[in-house]
Amino acid sequence: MDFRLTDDQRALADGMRTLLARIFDRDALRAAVAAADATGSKGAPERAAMWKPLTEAGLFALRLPAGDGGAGLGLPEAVLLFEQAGQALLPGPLAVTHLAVTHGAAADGEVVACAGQPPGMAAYLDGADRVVEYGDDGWREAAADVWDRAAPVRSADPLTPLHRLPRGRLPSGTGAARRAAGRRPPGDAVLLTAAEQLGSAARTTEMAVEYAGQRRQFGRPIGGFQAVKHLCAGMLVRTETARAAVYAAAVTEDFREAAGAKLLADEAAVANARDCLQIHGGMGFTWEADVHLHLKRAWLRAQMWLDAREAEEIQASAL
Amino acid sequence: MDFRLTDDQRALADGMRTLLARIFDRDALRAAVAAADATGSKGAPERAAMWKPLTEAGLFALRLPAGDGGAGLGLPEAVLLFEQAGQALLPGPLAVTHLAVTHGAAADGEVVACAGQPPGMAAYLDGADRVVEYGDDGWREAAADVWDRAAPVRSADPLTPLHRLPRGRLPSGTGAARRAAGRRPPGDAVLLTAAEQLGSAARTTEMAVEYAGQRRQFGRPIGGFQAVKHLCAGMLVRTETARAAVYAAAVTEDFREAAGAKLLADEAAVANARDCLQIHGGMGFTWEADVHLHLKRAWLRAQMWLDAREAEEIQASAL
Amino acid sequence: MDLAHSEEDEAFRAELARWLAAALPTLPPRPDPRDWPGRRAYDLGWQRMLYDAGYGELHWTASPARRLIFLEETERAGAPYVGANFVGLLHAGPTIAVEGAPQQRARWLGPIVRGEEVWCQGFSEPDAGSDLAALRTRAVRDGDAYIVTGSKVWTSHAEVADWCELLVRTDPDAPKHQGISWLALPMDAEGITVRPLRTLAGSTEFAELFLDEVRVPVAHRVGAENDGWRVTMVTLGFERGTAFVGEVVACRRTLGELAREARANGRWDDPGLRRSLGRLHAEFQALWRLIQWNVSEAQTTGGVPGVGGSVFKLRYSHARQKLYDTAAQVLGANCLDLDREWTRDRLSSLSYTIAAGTSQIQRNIIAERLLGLPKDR
Amino acid sequence: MDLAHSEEDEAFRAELARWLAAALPTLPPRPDPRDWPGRRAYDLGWQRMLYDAGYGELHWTASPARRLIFLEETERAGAPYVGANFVGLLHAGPTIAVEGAPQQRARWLGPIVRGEEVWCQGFSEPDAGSDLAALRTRAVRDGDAYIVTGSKVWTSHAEVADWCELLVRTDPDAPKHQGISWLALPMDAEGITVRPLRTLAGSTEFAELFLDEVRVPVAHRVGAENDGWRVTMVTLGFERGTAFVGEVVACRRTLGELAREARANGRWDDPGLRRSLGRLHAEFQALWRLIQWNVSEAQTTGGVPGVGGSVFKLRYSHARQKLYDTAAQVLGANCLDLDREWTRDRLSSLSYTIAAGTSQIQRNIIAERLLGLPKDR
Repeated sequence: MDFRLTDDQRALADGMRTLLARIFDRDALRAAVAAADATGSKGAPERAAMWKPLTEAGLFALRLPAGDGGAGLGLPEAVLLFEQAGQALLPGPLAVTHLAVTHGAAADGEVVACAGQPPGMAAYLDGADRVVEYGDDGWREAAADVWDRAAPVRSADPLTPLHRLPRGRLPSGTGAARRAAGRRPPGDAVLLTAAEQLGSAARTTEMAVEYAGQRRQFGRPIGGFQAVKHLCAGMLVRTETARAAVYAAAVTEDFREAAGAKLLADEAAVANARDCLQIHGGMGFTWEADVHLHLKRAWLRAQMWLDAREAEEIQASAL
Repeated sequence: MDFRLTDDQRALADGMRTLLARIFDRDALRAAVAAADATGSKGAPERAAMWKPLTEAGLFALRLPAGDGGAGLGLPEAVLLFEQAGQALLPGPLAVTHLAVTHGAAADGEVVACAGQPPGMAAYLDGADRVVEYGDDGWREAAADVWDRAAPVRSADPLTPLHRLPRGRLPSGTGAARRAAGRRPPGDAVLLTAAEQLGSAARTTEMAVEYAGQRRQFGRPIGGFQAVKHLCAGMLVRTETARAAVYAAAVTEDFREAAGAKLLADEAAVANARDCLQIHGGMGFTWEADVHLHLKRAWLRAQMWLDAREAEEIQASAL
Repeated sequence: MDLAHSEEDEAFRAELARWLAAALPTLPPRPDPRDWPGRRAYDLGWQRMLYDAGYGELHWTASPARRLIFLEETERAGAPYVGANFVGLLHAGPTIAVEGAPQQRARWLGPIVRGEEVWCQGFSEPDAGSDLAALRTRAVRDGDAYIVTGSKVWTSHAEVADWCELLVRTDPDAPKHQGISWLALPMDAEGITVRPLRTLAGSTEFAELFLDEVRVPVAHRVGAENDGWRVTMVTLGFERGTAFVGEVVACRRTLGELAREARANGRWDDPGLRRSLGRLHAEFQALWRLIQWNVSEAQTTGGVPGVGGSVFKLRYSHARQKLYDTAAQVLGANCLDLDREWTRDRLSSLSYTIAAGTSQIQRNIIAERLLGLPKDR
Repeated sequence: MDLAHSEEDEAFRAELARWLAAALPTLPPRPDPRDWPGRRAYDLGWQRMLYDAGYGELHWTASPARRLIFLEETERAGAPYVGANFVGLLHAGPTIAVEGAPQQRARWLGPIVRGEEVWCQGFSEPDAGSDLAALRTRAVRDGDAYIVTGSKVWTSHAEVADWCELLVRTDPDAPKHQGISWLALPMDAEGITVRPLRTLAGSTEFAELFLDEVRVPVAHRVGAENDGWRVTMVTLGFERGTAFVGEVVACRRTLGELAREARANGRWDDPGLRRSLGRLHAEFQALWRLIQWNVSEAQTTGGVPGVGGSVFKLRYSHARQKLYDTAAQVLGANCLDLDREWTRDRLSSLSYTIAAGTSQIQRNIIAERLLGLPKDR
């Protein structure tokens, strides 16, 4: 037993970080927000600038065998990459595309949206090459008319355009219908979403600590006040506990452990973004600060695949 | 509208405080704890030293009309007295005796225990002159064999001796049976228990502030550290919010408002005792500190008449 | 302990309710939130109607009990809130009424209560947020005027305001609390630049204010020179103590709506969620009682709210955030839809634990001023 | 990221399980908690059995992975915990093993692992709790001995201990962290008074220790004179990093028992309570993974746990208090019955956020040492 990252895993995460710094730095993030703002959050991810390099870096085909054009890596490696994506607030249907490619429902290089996630909705429908859904028999193509019948929703997260699916025409294997039937969401989808939450929680911790060290009030950095210090300490504790849970679930590939990891990662991402906002004070309440982008994305992801109530019930069923 | 205490109400509360300082100061409190300790919490309240002066002060007959030997006062005045009792950790079946006298189920001067509170149990059974219960038709005498059939419980609160009532022989109008039948506990019982919780919450706030001002660590009073200051501020906020709720429910005599007041007062008493203990550090963990007596009593009262779940459901039913 | 209203107050309530029932249907349609001139005209028009009916300056002249009745009835009837008149009626007006010279009261109070002039607030600065007294906007005496240079932030309704209650530093050498003055700045003066400030909710309720050698007559100073901090504390007392009354009434209405929505979408059957709503009901009931308590206590201090306002403000701002977090549970994935009112309210509520003194500052105030614990150092 | 154990480690686990299955039934009955000599004999006897079977000094010599397996299997099998050997095996022993001179290791380590000598801890003082470095117990050099005078508090098992790991001030003029030394105090020395300290749980696990001119040979000092604070940090690292492993396993068993009780008394049907139990399951699962993480990370630092232990300690102590608050909900009014194990555990758990560094101190450590925020001043 050695829970530490291997050198290869460390190098993989570093590589992703370097790639994201190149293709999606803070300027690119704010440009994407401004563009989405101008179009009412209807923009699809910039293919040339983003999807192509991510595809080339192997984000989507990571877990396909080398013979099938993949990297032959596992869930722990995927978790490390999606954690970096969460750190950077990288937009686009990343996890869904990765899952569709992994499970043979799409070709590498396509942009894939998922009908029914968040429940009753679909994210990134415009600009997707393909729409999939998760049903009794696993991942499959969604009905062809899903584009025509979906209505745009004014999305709380400016970088995640949403459509509402018509009532009664919900893909059978997703959302409320699936839950009513007691069916489980796919464990790797749950876990990769948790990994993105983990990355966001880690990033807002960094942002809070950085701001607390710079911002001066009452003649000293606010990070010297216990009230602020202890908020930051709490953020780190949430992040590191969620990290242990998410990484372990990637190793064990246990569904229930993945559900528990998402419960903790959802909480870490939302609570850390809230604390980060509080530490930023009025500045955190502005559109120009990045804090709100983390919070809104964290709220969105907390609704994906499993919400807290469902995750808790799954845990209880283990007792 | 003037929510402030009248001069008479202020004088009444002051009088009770003075009386308690005389008949139940800290030495008396610790002596009572030591005595209960020696007998395994079996002791009844000292009649001569306590019950007589309380009776003479009108605590039990307060709300009886002057013609019936009472003071003809109302629920607000009763709340003020029971708040003082909670401050002082005054032991004995105070509220039950007051209620039994008020509603004609006992004579002033008697010591009255209640079967079924906490649910399935009876407090202060030994030494009681009379045992009552609250049923469909209000307060009434409990079955005569209640003494014989009850088994002593090792009580978490050293000053509140408990007995467990035989299963299936629960007085029909109390505890689980009453709840199953959807019947309400008496609003004044709920409210006077909340008033005791309020007094305890106010007292632990005082204790915490006092200790934080005296105890020095790292070269200064611990009350100068924000972590401690903010805990104390939170305690005051809980206390004053609960106070507004309890006092208002005494004025309106509305059952639902009393239930909401108990919800907030229970929380204030328990959370404040916890924070007080934390501020006292290791000292708060000792038997000699009074903090644990407040916490244990607060836990006990939180089980009386309405627990949090029930109180919340009652609130929800108003929506 | 008396929560009953006098016969006169109940008569006032009945008359107000009658008047509201007649007046509200005559109001023009509410303008789009982004139509600033439209909103100004709407809010001033409503204030003029109140004034004509005799309710114009009630916010700061009526008895506390009557004021509560006014806020309760107007909110219940769905009447407009103070809107653009927020600073004039609830901050600057009360301050001038208490601290202003007779000619100042005559000049400024009338236009506020008659719905003729809009005020905004110029307190916070980019580097003076929680540490408000560290403000650096300079006012240098030049004959019968101050020359003011600096910048302000979080100025609401600045784009349509006629006046700004402005805190400036008149003595840069004095200890920070002792060199501040309170000025009434005419917003049409030369040298003022207003830049809208966009919040995370996407709206531009606020602005940044840049002041470049703006002349303000010395006669526009309220209170003595360098005594502005004390004057400010009076204003903040009003802000923290009573500015939230209407909002608590609104929160209680929201709770009822949440319960209806939860019953409609089936989530009411989840006892965890149902009990959360029940707990919030007890919470806002208690907050309403706490307002009545504070307002009654303020009678002892001549109507000026005390630091007890910090107790209310702290509890209320967290309760309101909890309310919208619970609303999100009721909505499920629909909480991601910005066209749901509660989603927008949830975003706005993120400022409650920051604006008008962060929760951390409120806890300091409570610990130091109410509990007597040592000051931060 | 590898959570699988090596074949050798799995063989170790299997062998240990076999041994436990055979050994546990041969243990004498557990003595009454108030029977101190009985408890000493029982705990030392169990340690001797472990020693004879080759598991004696595993706590501080085996690989982290093997140690986790040991703690997991013994707890699962319901074996006794370290008991009176707590300080010897988990604090003083590891410290001497790392910091002691060869003859010190030879003198003290053997009797600890063979179950012959009991140690207690003399760190905290009445006026030096969170501010441990402010300790005032004086040690004045007199030839080849120190003369020690002062008092200690929260000394566990003092009544039956042979040795006490004692922090003393050897240089009263140095800055507070630089005048401390670490001594091994023989508990039979003259001038020692032990007074039992009763906790709110009613038990007397702890004692106060009064030292009146007690002679301690200079040879009993571990580490250099005045270098005791550094030595202490090593001890506290062990305490915070790894002392709770067995307890987490025990908490997970408790959760299972709570679920059984809730199913039996019907409260399992309350989704709010059921989900609270579910959340605790995720919480303790994550805490177990966090232990594995910290233990793996410690390999980088030669087995000495880092300040990451504070992250675990903070989260764990609150989770465990939450566990017993939830137990009280499962019990209902029965949570008032001291004969219910969880009621007693709930009382004991009140110390978790205080002992071994309060939660406030842990947050300071995390903020200052892990996040680099400014020190308190």
